[in-house]
Amino acid sequence: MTTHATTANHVHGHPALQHHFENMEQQREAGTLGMWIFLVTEIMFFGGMFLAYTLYRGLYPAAFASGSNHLNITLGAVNTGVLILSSFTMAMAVYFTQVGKHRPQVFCLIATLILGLAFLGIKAVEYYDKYEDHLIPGKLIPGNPFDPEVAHHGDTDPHKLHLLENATVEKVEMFYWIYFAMTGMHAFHMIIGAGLLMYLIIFSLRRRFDPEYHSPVEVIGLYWHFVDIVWIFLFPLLYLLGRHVGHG
Amino acid sequence: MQSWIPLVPESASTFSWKVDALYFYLSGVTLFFTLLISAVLIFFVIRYRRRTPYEIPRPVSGSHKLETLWTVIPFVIAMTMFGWGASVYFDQYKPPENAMEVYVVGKQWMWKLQHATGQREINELHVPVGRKIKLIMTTEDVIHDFFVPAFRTKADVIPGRYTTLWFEATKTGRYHLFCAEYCGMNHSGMTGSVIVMEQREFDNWLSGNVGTATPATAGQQLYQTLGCASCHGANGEGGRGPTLAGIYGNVQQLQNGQTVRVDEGYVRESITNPQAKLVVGFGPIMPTFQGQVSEDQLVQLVAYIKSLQPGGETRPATAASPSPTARPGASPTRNIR
Amino acid sequence: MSEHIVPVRIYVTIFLVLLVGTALTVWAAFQDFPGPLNNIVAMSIAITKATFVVLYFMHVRYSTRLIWVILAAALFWMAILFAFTLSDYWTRDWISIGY
Amino acid sequence: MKPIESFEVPLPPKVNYINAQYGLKSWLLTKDHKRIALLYLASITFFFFIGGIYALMIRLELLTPQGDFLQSTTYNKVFTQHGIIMIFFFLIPSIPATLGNFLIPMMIGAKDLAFPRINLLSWYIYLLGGVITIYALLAGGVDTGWTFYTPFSTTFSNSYVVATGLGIFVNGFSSILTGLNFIVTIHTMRAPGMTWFRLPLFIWSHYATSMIMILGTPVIAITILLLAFERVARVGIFDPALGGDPVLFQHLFWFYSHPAVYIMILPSMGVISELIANFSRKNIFGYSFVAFSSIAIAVFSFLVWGHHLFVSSQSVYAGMIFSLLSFAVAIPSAIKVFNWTATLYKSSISYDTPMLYALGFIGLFTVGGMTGLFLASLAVDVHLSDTYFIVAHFHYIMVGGALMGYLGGLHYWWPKISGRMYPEGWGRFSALVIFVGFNLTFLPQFVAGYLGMPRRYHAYPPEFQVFNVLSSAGASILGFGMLMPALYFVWSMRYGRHADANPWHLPGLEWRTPSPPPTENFYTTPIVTWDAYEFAPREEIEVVGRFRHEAAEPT
Repeated sequence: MTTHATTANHVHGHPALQHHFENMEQQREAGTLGMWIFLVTEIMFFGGMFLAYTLYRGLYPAAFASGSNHLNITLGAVNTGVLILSSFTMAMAVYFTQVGKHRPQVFCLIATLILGLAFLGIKAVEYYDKYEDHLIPGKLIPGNPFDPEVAHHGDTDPHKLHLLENATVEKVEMFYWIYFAMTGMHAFHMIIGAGLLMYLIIFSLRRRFDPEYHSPVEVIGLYWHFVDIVWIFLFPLLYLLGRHVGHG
Repeated sequence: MQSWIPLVPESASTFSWKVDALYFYLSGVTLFFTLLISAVLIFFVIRYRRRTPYEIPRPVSGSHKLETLWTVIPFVIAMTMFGWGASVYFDQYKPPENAMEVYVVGKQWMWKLQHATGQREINELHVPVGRKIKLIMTTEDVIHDFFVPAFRTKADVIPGRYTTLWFEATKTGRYHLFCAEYCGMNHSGMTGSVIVMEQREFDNWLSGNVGTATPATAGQQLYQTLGCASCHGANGEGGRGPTLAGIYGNVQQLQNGQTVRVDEGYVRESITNPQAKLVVGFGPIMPTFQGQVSEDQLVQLVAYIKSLQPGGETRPATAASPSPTARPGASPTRNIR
Repeated sequence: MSEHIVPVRIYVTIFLVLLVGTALTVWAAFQDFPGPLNNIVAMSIAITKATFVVLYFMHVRYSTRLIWVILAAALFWMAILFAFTLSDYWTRDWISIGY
Repeated sequence: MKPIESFEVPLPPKVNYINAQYGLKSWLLTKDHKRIALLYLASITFFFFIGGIYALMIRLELLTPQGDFLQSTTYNKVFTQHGIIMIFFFLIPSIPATLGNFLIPMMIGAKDLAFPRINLLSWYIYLLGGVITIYALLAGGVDTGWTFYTPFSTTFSNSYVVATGLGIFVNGFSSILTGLNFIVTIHTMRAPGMTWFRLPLFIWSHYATSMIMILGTPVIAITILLLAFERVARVGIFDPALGGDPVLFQHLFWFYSHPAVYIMILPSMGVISELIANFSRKNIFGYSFVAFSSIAIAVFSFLVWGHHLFVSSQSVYAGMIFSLLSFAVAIPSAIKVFNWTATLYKSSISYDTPMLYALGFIGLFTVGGMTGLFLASLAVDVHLSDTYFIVAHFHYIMVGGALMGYLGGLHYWWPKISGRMYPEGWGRFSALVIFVGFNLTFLPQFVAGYLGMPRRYHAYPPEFQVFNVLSSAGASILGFGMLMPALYFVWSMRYGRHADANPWHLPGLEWRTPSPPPTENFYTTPIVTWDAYEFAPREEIEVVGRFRHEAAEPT
């Protein structure tokens, strides 16, 4: 895997080649490997939260289903679509960079950024709904503690919390804390991703990337796909599981 | 028995010698290997010291035989340690049947204890020698740890649930009780004594200290005050909740299809978080009593429910203190001390 | 080892598969399958979708063995974290040490 | 056989990494791994002495059974801060960020780490984490113990838990980035001919360390973050009053913090492997066993965290599994000790300072490792957990192990780092003083622990005083011993004898370039044709003698 050219002479001194690498191939390999290892740390980082989710969902299934059923499944599903589309455009951006097509490359990067921001926008709408319904856990928002109105039997007001059998408001709060921790951390990663995309767009407009040097596009692409994967798991775990109980 | 500098603490429980024996085994192995390695090192360092500045010893290649040898030998020794340790541990942590029960509530920075016969103690625990004692422990605030070095046992005390610890003292005397889990400012002050007495002295002590109701009696009063009986009537009246008489120790069918054994933890959970494990056939209508009853009161309610016999009779308090010679509750006014 | 360029056709296919998967999982969520099947179906779909993203969008299918090893290691360590922690919770009731 | 001198290399160069550029800016913005290593060296030394002052305060307080020197609240802060500073800001970065940073590229024949900018960034992140933590300490300190157990840390402590947690959280990223950089560097930057089984064992152990950093640190990061939110926002994953489970925190905490012990000891084991082989001029006995035992330790270290929870109401059965696996992790450590010892057989042992540290390490690590078995053994651990036995055990690993390795390595590579020799006589003397002081400090604590003295006690029953007096006496000797290297290293930077490229006459790549090395480490990319610790010269070794003047030809 690491057989490099044996001489120190850089046969083709690409302007983007850093002094301590022997050649572009080694540099690209290091970049990709570095990002993968970073993604390993990200997996473990989210892993802690997934563990807490699994544990408490096992302990308080009814409360988690009640909390889950209150989430807006339409917005969640649309957001999943938006994120998948952005992942697709990101993959295409890498493709166009690899084959050296500059204009589609820039277009795809911009599309990815816009879709990412759209995701964040929809997420913000969802958060605001939860804020209105007093579903922000604890005293996360000072002055607006967790205090949802619980629906009585037969009441169909969607802004009220419909508790399933065996569920308590206290444990629903636990669900919402895990919901906000996970989606919040995911959104935070999206924001970082959006920043990285802006960097890519600027440098792409300056024609810094070409078929020989496109490590940044590829590496940030990996990151973007990873964030997409996290959401692929978050969507069913937070929005869907327990849905069938509410609808019977 | 004590040398100038003692190497082991006093042995005062049935675990002591077991733990000590294992400890001596481990110490022996440790000493053996430490001395072996040190001796070999010192020998090599002297024998193969550099004699001329530029000498180069002959390189050696490794030996698979040796590597296998010093992988297998430590492994075998380690497994004996594991097996031995695990079996003693299982004894230590498996609560015994028919033990005398004492309720322990830790709080920053004191131990509150109550005997099944009602005597309360703070930072002191009087127990008879030669009897199995089971502590049912919880805490009002942070994690504490009930540690009696002379008994070679300890267990964390966790808020929001019960943990248990048991021992059987073998020697009378006064032994250190420490809080071993760091619990804040006055952690090192959260100490006390366990006083092991002959059974007769203990009975005297018991009879001299009755002043409060037994936990079960106190629990009964609380049960009335909180209005529990309106749903959980003694003989099934009320009917909105399961009958509690004789429920302790049984296995109950739950709504979600699982079963649960009714132990202290389940009774406690059903008071603080009634919806968590609903017995089949009953609706989620019971309100939580979390925050309305203190840990002490919870302990009393648990003790009361444990004491309920089928048919609504309260088990006599002596049942929780099964020594035939014990006369708890007798002459509550007489104070021998 | 030079890099492999994945054809556009594959990207489009994967994209469509992901969209279908999303629709499928939403549909499945409202069906009342017996036992824990709902969870299993939802998780299987999520794992499938994630696998497609990893293999094609992230080019792992065409990557060196090292990348496979790294990915496997990450999943293995996640499994350790889950299995050992949950093993405590699963077996706590087996012997009543309190709780 | 030719004397090793024959592969003596270049004359002291006029331009090296230290004098290549001048000015504060050239240091603060450097991307040279060697300069970054020195930045780290300065900062961890600073934190080491802060942690050391706390240690002395602890020992002063414990001289008498009554709590008369410090108030209990102060004492609680002192031991907490001692732990946090020493663990997160000294031990974890100690060897990797200084010696590892300096030597990994040189040992594998690279010009720098794979990501020099990330390397510099990791130092700034470390510094930021340090500044936040220092702020927390100055603002009022933290009294939760370095373990931050909930619900004390979330609900009951009145100290600066969030700020300290933030400092540790930030610092964690420095650790992650260092580990990431090392792994990528070792995979992609090796010089031609430097195959995996030609790598010095120092590299193997750093690879294993980096694995732990990568896989473990993120978990503590999210745990601390959740804890901070819990404290600020009153939400509860860990708070029993809100439906959470405090034991979950302990699981997540120890998932990182047990392997973190191996972040501290593995690099030290790497250093010791170097010292043992090089100062006895012999190839290490069972190279591949020592190499793979590092990886095995890294993997096993993640399977044993539950032995910290034997008395925490963890399931009895989970306890047994964790106990079994904890015994398993002892095996690779034992393999290392036996192989080091076997290496010395029929070798040529010098008594230079680094070797004294290495020999001391083997002895102390054996005691530390073997006493670990007491704690892996369920029944004995029930008695010993949270007593001074634990304190003694982990100090044998962390001070007797990690710190000894660090000091040994620092002496060994000091000529390469600074271009000067340290005073050998002082070096040997201080090694001796540290060894004696250390044992006097911590041996009595084993006994006190088995007698039942609980840790983190500010006042204690008088029967434990004799052990504490011994311990405090030892600590003052130890503290004195630690001051000496700090002083003579600084002294030697100006007054020490000039070191030549290969003062110890060794075959490793880092000795085949001038002392101090040039900015890109080697004048030309070396081509490796020899195994690690290949002392008996094969004809290829002579190639090296010429490489300063002409590029080595590819083979």
